[in-house]
Amino acid sequence: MSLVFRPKHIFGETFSSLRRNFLMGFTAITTVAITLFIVGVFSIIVFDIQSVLNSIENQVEIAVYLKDNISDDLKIYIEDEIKEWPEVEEVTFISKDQALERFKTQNEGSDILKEIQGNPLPASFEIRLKDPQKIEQVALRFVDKDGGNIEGVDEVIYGRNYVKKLFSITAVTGTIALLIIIILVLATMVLIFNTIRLSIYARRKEIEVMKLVGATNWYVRAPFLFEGSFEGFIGGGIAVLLLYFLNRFLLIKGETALVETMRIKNLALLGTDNVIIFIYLAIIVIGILIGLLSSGFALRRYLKV
Amino acid sequence: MSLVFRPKHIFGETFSSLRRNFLMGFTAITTVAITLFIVGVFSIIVFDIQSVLNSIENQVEIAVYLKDNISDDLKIYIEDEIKEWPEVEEVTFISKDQALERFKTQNEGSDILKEIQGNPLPASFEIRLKDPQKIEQVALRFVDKDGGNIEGVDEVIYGRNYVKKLFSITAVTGTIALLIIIILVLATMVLIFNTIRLSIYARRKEIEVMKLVGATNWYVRAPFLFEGSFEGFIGGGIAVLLLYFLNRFLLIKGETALVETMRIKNLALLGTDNVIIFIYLAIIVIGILIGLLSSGFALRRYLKV
Amino acid sequence: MNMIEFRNVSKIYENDSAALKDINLVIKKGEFVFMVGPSGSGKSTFIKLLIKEISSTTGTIFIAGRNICNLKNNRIPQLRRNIGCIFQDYKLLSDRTVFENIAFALEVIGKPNYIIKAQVPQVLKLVGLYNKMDSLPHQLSGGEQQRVCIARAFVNRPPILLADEPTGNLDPATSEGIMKLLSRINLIGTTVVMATHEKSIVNAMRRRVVELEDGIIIRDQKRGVYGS
Amino acid sequence: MNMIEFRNVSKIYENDSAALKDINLVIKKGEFVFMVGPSGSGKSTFIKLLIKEISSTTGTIFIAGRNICNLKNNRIPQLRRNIGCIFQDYKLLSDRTVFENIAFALEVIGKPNYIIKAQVPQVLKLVGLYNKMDSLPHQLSGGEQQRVCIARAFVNRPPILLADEPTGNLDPATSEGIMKLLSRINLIGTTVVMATHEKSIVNAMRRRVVELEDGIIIRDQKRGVYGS
Ligand SMILES: Nc1ncnc2c1ncn2[C@@H]1O[C@H](COP(=O)(O)OP(=O)(O)OP(=O)(O)O)[C@@H](O)[C@H]1O
Ligand SMILES: Nc1ncnc2c1ncn2[C@@H]1O[C@H](COP(=O)(O)OP(=O)(O)OP(=O)(O)O)[C@@H](O)[C@H]1O
Ligand SMILES: [Mg+2]
Ligand SMILES: [Mg+2]
Repeated sequence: MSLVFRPKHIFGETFSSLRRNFLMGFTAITTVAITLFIVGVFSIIVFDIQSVLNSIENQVEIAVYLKDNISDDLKIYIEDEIKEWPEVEEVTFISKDQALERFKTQNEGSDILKEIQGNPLPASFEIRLKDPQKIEQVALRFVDKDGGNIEGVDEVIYGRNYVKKLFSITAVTGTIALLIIIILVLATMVLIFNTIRLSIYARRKEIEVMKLVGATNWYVRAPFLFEGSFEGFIGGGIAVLLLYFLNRFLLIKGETALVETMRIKNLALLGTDNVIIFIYLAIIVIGILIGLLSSGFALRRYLKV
Repeated sequence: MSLVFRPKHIFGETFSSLRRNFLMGFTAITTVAITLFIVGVFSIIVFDIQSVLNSIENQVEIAVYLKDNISDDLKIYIEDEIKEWPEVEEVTFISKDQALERFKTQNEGSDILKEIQGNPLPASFEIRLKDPQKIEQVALRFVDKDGGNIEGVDEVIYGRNYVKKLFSITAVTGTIALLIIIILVLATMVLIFNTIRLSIYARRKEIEVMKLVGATNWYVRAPFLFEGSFEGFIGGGIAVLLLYFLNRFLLIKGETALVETMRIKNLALLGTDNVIIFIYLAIIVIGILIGLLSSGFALRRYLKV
Repeated sequence: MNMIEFRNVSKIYENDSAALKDINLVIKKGEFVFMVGPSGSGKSTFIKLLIKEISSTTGTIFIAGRNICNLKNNRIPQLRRNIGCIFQDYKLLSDRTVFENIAFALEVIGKPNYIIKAQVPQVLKLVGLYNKMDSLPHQLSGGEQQRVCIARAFVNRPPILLADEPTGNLDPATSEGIMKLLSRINLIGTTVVMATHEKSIVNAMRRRVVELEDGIIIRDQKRGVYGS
Repeated sequence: MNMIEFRNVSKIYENDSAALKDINLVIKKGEFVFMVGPSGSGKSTFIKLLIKEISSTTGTIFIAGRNICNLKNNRIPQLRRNIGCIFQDYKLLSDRTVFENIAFALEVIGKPNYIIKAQVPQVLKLVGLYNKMDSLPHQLSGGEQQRVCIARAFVNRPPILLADEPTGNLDPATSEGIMKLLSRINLIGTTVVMATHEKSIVNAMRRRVVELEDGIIIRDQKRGVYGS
């Protein structure tokens, strides 16, 4: 035990061992690199799919169209009322003029614009909720006891069925994605463990001899553990590099398309949250940990000499 | 060479070798099973995403709204004209009554229905194209020389910008998905090759001894090749089983949601094309081939004794 | 007839150590030759060249009149099947039982099962390991492993038998038994080359002795003893 | 002082073969003992028990007065560092050079680098392998490998030296050198137990001889010869 920490021993052994057992070190490193690369790619994709779905969810709004003849007092009263509801994230008033303006931009160049005379569009409140799941509950507040709309409100639109289905899709894909990531990480661990175990198996005789010559378990183990973590680190580093290039030359194009067409913000690469940095770090940390633990576990049975 | 085919030798060797080298057989099989399982899951997901995108693409239609005062002759003339265009897959006439009917179903229970008096909705042709990419080209045929619509047509709607962006998304995701599948398959091959190579490395001394005792290359190789394919077969079989259960208890729920919400047909599991059977078969065939080739390659350097 | 012939054979290993230097030697069919010499003098190298475990650096080697230096790779197994070899480090298949190890040498040359089932126990009795038939090599003592290797080498009655220190781990009584066996095998016409350190054996047999030192033949005597 | 004591020790391997049966034996500090007996009689088993490579089935073994049968796992390395062992199958680390193999035995007990650098070449000269320092085990002849194993066993001057057929692959001259070395080591107080088949060596040395047969001690003679 007193000899556990002999840095020269540990580092020296690791590098000369990597040199001597090139094939096995190489194999372990490529296995770590490949599996973690796949986990990384998958995480980015899952994260982006979830972002797209969330952003669609969040775009779900309640539009409250007002009657043209609504009084200013009533309008302000309704607006204040809405603002006080705790479920509401944001409420925006769109005047008749703004509505026309927006319609014109959206239909720019279309023939329909020629036919619009005056301003047929109503003013409206657009309400975004903190939790889109409460949408029905909130929308129903604009309905009075008789089943009609409350005073001053012409129509309330929020697409009930569409919303329900959307939620069921995001729930299902969310579960599937999470499960698949878990399966992938477990699979990665098994694959790396398999490789490291085989490479230790190929060296079982050497371990036996070391023990017979009087080495303590820790003396034998330390270089293997360090070698395992080192392989994990290098493998993880390679995975990060591969991922970086894949991102740079491929995935970022996909995300750019998403941003342009659907105005989705919170993406893995283009988002402001640095999710990708977190993924990079996680890959390296996981690599080191799996390398370390795999070596430790795989060694156990050969140390019993 | 004359001793290559000795079935008893090959089969006997394989099974006693799997028994003796349990650890290595086990490792190879789990590696094959896990990697091919991941490839399988990914193929199903990619296939379904492509299906969703294709189906969205195909739902892109041109709606040609007719003036209320259009004569029957003119209507029939336009309809015949459209039907003759080679790009057109299908054209459906929606009369004013049908349009109202459809609007009512879509907005069932909504207050808006109460306020509809008479039938404000126009009759229309809905045109689906064989190749959705030609949509703009076709839509422009309803525009006359002066830039207005041709006689009898009130408005032509097909969301030009939306369509363009949609195509750019499907193109990008298509490329990404294909590349990822290729990367995955290559990665799988490397991982399986790594494992089999390590397990053969651990047995290099045995191979050397066999050769020194007078065994031909083929005599040594045959059981290893058979063992490799056998491990690939069993691993592939396990991957198919895992995939089957994953499909049955998880993915099929996702697909059911897709079918219900978006009416998407051509899915991996629920489609009529038996894509999933093809995936199952491919996994097993790939498993056997990779097992066979990996053993063959890994053996080469140890046979040079 | 010349069974084995070395013409100006040298072997220099990768790290520039010259194990054999310009060896010229003829061994006739049916001869019994002892190779003696200090540790590291090149005895094992001599034997390894004969089964083409390694290739000579220069010179040519003939076995039964045939140059084995330009043998195609796919002809090597044929060569090895005609030479029984007792390896200094035994070279047993560690994942097979004693029976399977010996059977392997017969399977390789395509002997049918019934012959294998008859011959293996017989040869095991000869080396005194009949009751260890189902043991794995690591379950055997050093001498027992050596005897398995001996049994494997002559189970298929090869015309040439190479023995690299076949008695290094055997007690005098067992050694004597093995030497009697080798003499009997030699009597029926098998050419035997045996590398050994055991003075008493060489002296008792009075056969041809070739002495190596530093890769050079320093003595070649018809009816020699260990140490001139 | 009793250095090694066996009390009613039996060893029965997993496959029910009894290698040692009810052995009682005392070896005093500074003694030199030959273990002789036919192949498979239990000599190596005796030695493996002492370094706890295997455990006895029944009975107790004392080394320097200490019962090693109930030694905790983490105390075993300590035991092995005090016993130099020449293994019958050498047990060299195949991916290290000769120098590194011997250095390893010193590193394990925490010897500083400058001592290692001084002692290893010295011991290599003793066994005549100074110029093979950088070779890997597979680049050595059988006898050279055996000498590396011998060098490793006594490089750290252990109080007990176990030698399992240390001269099995050595020519008479080299053997004699090794035996002189062992005698010298013995003279400075090291207890030596040596399993051997070599009649001439045992007869020349005239030390205590313990003869095993089928796992039973059939002779224990103060100044014995090989074969009573
Ligand atoms: N693979 C190799 N690479 C480099 N040198 C080698 C190799 N094999 C053997 N040698 C060297 O060649 C010389 C002769 O070796 P060889 O094995 O032929 O000796 P030997 O006569 O069989 O000795 P012993 O009686 O100890 O077995 C030795 O010095 C050895 O170190
Ligand atoms: N691991 C094992 N499992 C089962 N049986 C074994 C094992 N090791 C040794 N034996 C048996 O125990 C007996 C004694 O073996 P041991 O190695 O002690 O003999 P030995 O006296 O050293 O013989 P040799 O001189 O041939 O080396 C032998 O019959 C051997 O087959
Ligand atoms: Mg030799
Ligand atoms: Mg022994």
